[in-house]
Amino acid sequence: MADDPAKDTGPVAPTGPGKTPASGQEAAPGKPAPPSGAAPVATPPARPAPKPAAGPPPPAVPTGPPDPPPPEGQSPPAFLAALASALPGSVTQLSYYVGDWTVIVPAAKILDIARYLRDAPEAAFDLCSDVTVTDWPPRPERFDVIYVLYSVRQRHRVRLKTKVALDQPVPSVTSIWPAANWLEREVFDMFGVMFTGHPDLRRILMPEDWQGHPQRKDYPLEGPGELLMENPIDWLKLRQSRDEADIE
Amino acid sequence: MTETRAGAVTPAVHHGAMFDTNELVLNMGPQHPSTHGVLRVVLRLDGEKVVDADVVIGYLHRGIEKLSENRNWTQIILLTDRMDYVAAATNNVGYCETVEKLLSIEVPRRARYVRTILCELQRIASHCLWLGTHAMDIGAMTVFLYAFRERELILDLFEEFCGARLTYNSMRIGGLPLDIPSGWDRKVLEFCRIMDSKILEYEELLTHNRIWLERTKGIGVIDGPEAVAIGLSGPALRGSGVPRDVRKDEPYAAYDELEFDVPIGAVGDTYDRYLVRMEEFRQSLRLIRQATEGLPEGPIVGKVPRLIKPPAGETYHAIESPKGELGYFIVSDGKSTNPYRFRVRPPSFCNLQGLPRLVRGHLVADVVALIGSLDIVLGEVDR
Amino acid sequence: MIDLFIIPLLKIAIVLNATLVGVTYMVLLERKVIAWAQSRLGPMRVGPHGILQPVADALKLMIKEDITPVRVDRWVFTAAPIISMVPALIVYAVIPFGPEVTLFGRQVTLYITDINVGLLYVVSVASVGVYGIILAGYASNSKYPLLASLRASAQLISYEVAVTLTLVSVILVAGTLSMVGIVRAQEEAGVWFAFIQPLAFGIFFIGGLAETNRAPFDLPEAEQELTGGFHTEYSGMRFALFFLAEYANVIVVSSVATTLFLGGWLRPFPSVDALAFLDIVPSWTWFLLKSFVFLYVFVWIRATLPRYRYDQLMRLGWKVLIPLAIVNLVVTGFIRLMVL
Amino acid sequence: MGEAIAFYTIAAFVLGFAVMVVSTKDTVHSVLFLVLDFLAVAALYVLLGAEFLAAIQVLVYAGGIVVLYLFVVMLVNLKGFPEENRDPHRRTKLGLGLAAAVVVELGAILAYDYARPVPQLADAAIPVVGNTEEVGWLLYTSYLIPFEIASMLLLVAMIGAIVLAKREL
Repeated sequence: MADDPAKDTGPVAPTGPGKTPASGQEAAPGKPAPPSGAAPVATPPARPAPKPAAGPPPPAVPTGPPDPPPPEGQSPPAFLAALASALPGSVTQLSYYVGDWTVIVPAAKILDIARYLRDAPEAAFDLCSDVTVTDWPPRPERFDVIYVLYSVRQRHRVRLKTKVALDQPVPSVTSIWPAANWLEREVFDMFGVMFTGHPDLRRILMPEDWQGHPQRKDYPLEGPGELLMENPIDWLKLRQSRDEADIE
Repeated sequence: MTETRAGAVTPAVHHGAMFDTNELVLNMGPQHPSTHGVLRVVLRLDGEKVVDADVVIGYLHRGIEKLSENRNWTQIILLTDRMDYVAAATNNVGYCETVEKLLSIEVPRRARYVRTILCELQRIASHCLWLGTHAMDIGAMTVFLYAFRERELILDLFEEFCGARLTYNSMRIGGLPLDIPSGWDRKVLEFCRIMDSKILEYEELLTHNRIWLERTKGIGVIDGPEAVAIGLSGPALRGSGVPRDVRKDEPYAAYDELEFDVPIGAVGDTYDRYLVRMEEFRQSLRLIRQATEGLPEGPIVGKVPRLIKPPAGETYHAIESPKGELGYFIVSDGKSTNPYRFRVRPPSFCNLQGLPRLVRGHLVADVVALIGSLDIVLGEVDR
Repeated sequence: MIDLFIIPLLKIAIVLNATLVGVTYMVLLERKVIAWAQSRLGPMRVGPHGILQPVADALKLMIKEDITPVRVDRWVFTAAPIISMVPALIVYAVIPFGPEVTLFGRQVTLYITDINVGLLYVVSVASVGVYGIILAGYASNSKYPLLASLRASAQLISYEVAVTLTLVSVILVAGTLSMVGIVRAQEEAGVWFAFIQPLAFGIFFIGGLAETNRAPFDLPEAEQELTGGFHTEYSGMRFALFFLAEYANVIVVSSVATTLFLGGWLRPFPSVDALAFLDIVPSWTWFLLKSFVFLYVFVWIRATLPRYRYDQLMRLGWKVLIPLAIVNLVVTGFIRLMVL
Repeated sequence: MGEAIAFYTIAAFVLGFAVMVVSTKDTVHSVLFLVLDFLAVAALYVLLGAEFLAAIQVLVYAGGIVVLYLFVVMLVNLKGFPEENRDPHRRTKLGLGLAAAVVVELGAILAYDYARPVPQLADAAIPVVGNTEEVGWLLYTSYLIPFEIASMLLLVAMIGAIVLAKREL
């Protein structure tokens, strides 16, 4: 049922550089990306996008998760207080939602915080479960880099979150949690977030010669990506003629 | 690696082939009988000894994460089937529970029990497949067919429950699509009875088999802290003696109401990982028996809104899939009917990451044993 | 004239054809026995209970496209399957299927020839068979076959030592190298050599498994590791030759083991007169029956055991079997010296 | 008559294969011709009634030693860069020298033959049973010392090989 809107808004093309409708909000910051970004946000020539899934951009583009502060009476676990006092300025914000604690931290301090969280006995986060990214294109610091940590000894979880801009590199935590190696590679592959100090930052899931980072929100969902990115009107015409050919 | 297999052994390369200062590069996969799918491992060999390994994945990448951002919440259940396709029901459960967490829905007790039964059946099915292929990789082909014989019984049970044998799509957000068929619980118990003796049969063929011991003992030894550090989870981690099991540590479904033990290994070699999984067969049967016998009556679906549209927020929820910690990180923007971000923490992916560490210094034959002992499913690694 | 040419030629033709048919049915036997072990049915479609399956297999392999990869060493690539097949077949020249029998009023021996170095002939011909595998691996110009051929040659050379040493013990006991002579010696001794030389028998059997690349020593063609090993690049009839050679070798090892250790064509307990009624059964039947038992055990082992690893295999060969074989030989020699 | 035909045919094969061994470009082919050569020599032995020797020839040379040659040839790159040498005719000269040596040897043998008639090889003292026994008898009586020296040499070579191969031991 959610696919129904897909049919009328169809291609992502209208959100391309040519127009700036209300929904183009999402793509608008996406387009300036290639010139400034380290990795060009262009799909490879003559290679189809991963899936021809025609999905619409959300009706109104959100600028980030709410990150609600902990409710009254919900005191953060001890290690978070200890973290804030041990490394001043390391906790930008604390958030609590459906039972999960999230700490928003500055990207520059991520290594110190990671080391502290791993080594402090009351924290003891020895397992880096996951490293992932959420892309919020309208925001200047568009990527939320999220580290899902777990302590095997203490049996508790926390999420670290840091916000980075498009071409802002993040220090790699592979030296602290070797488990982050492939996870960071995947993030690099899918979002183009650079990790400094990563031993082997290559693409992992996409082919080596792939262009662009497919899980960014402004990555086209269908069609010959280059044409779509460069000249959406032509792409629309092509698509229309193809559809007509199908009907006949 | 740009070297192709055909061009690999020109006489000029021969020279490098076997002399200890030079190494032979062997491209194992993506088409290889024992890489369990389209995994490619580029081995640098000194003789038959593995000097280093590079794991190349992505041949089965279907973009499920991206795809899910453009499907509505219910449609995604079907996509999760395609990740770990030998344990589809577990994926369904993990996803549905994550969304339920976002929606703060209470799932009825009966549904949680049935989920537990399905998850554990699925664990047995997955372990059967693991046992069969692992034993096959080491050359014991009979175990493979025995294990598949029993897996067949589980698939029959699933077929009766949801009509499908591999990709079940057997969960709904808030509960189950339908109640269990009448008499199904009896058949499950009957299966448990059969399985009890079959496990003995497998163990008879392998556990004390001299060759099996020689092939698995001391292969790919990894101690607990290091296993945690390189991100192993599930039986691969428990084989190293770390008692980490999401079912115990962060109970979901009905695991907090049921009794079971978490087997752990002592040394952290391939044999320990094997023993852990063999014991998990028994623990799963124990769980299934308890859940089936104590199956509560009641509704099977909780209070789910007609249009599923979780409030804006994000959450991470992990369950214990047969391979390890299967986590879902889902972000909802509260406005659309699609998730804003859908991220899977695939256990196979994270376990496979440890392969180069495990194979270093072992022989080519051990590489296949180790791939088997990590129990990966490429559908999940590549997503 | 008849004795010199026609009868030997007839015998050769019969033995060769019987061997080839036997080999194809050995494949069927293996498939069936393994299927039963694995609670399956095995081939069922071609003929009743799949009895014509070998015919279908042979037909398929013969009409299949025979691919020669581009960068192989053509001559060697073509010669390799032949080199592995021929030794497996010519060994039958000295295998005694039975003693002399009277057929159409003519004394006919149930073996092609009986040379006085028969056993040595078997060993030396078998040692040439290894070239097929080495050359296949080399000529394929591909890495998996290369690794496999290295494994194969190391394996065959090591196990040949152990097997040959056990044969020497048998020779010491029998006092002859002739295959027929060895069976006669067992007849005279009134006991199968398997009971006199149990250790040699065991070592010979294990070594035989290893020399024929059978499970659990099937490393050169370890499908799960080396994707088929030395015959990775082969297809069609050339592949079939390797395949047949393996089974022909299995039959050779079974026949040789039967001859050396299980009294060849002799009935069970040849010295017990109470069992003399068993002599009604033709002698060659005993031979075939005993060989069949070996074949069955070969298949049974394949269905049961995992595969050894290369270094473990070499360790078993050099550190266990060869020392045991030497000890066995020395003890045998010593006893022999005492007795004489 | 038939024996003579067989002898000359086989001898032609022996020589032909020997020529192929030295003239083939591909080293592996060369080794293969060596195997064929050994097999042909074994055939000669059979013709002479020395079955034991023939079997041993096949077992040891064709089946054992040449396999090792093949190993070495397959593993070592023989298509490397041409050797640098100032004298391009170095090998030709060496070959001529060796050929001359062989001719001199043959001449010496012929001369020796003329000078002294061949002694009867089969000593009446040896209890002749079959040629296997005969070989064994000779080997452990008349030729005991060369035999033992040869086995000593092999032992030394083996230990040396193990020491070389197992450096890290």
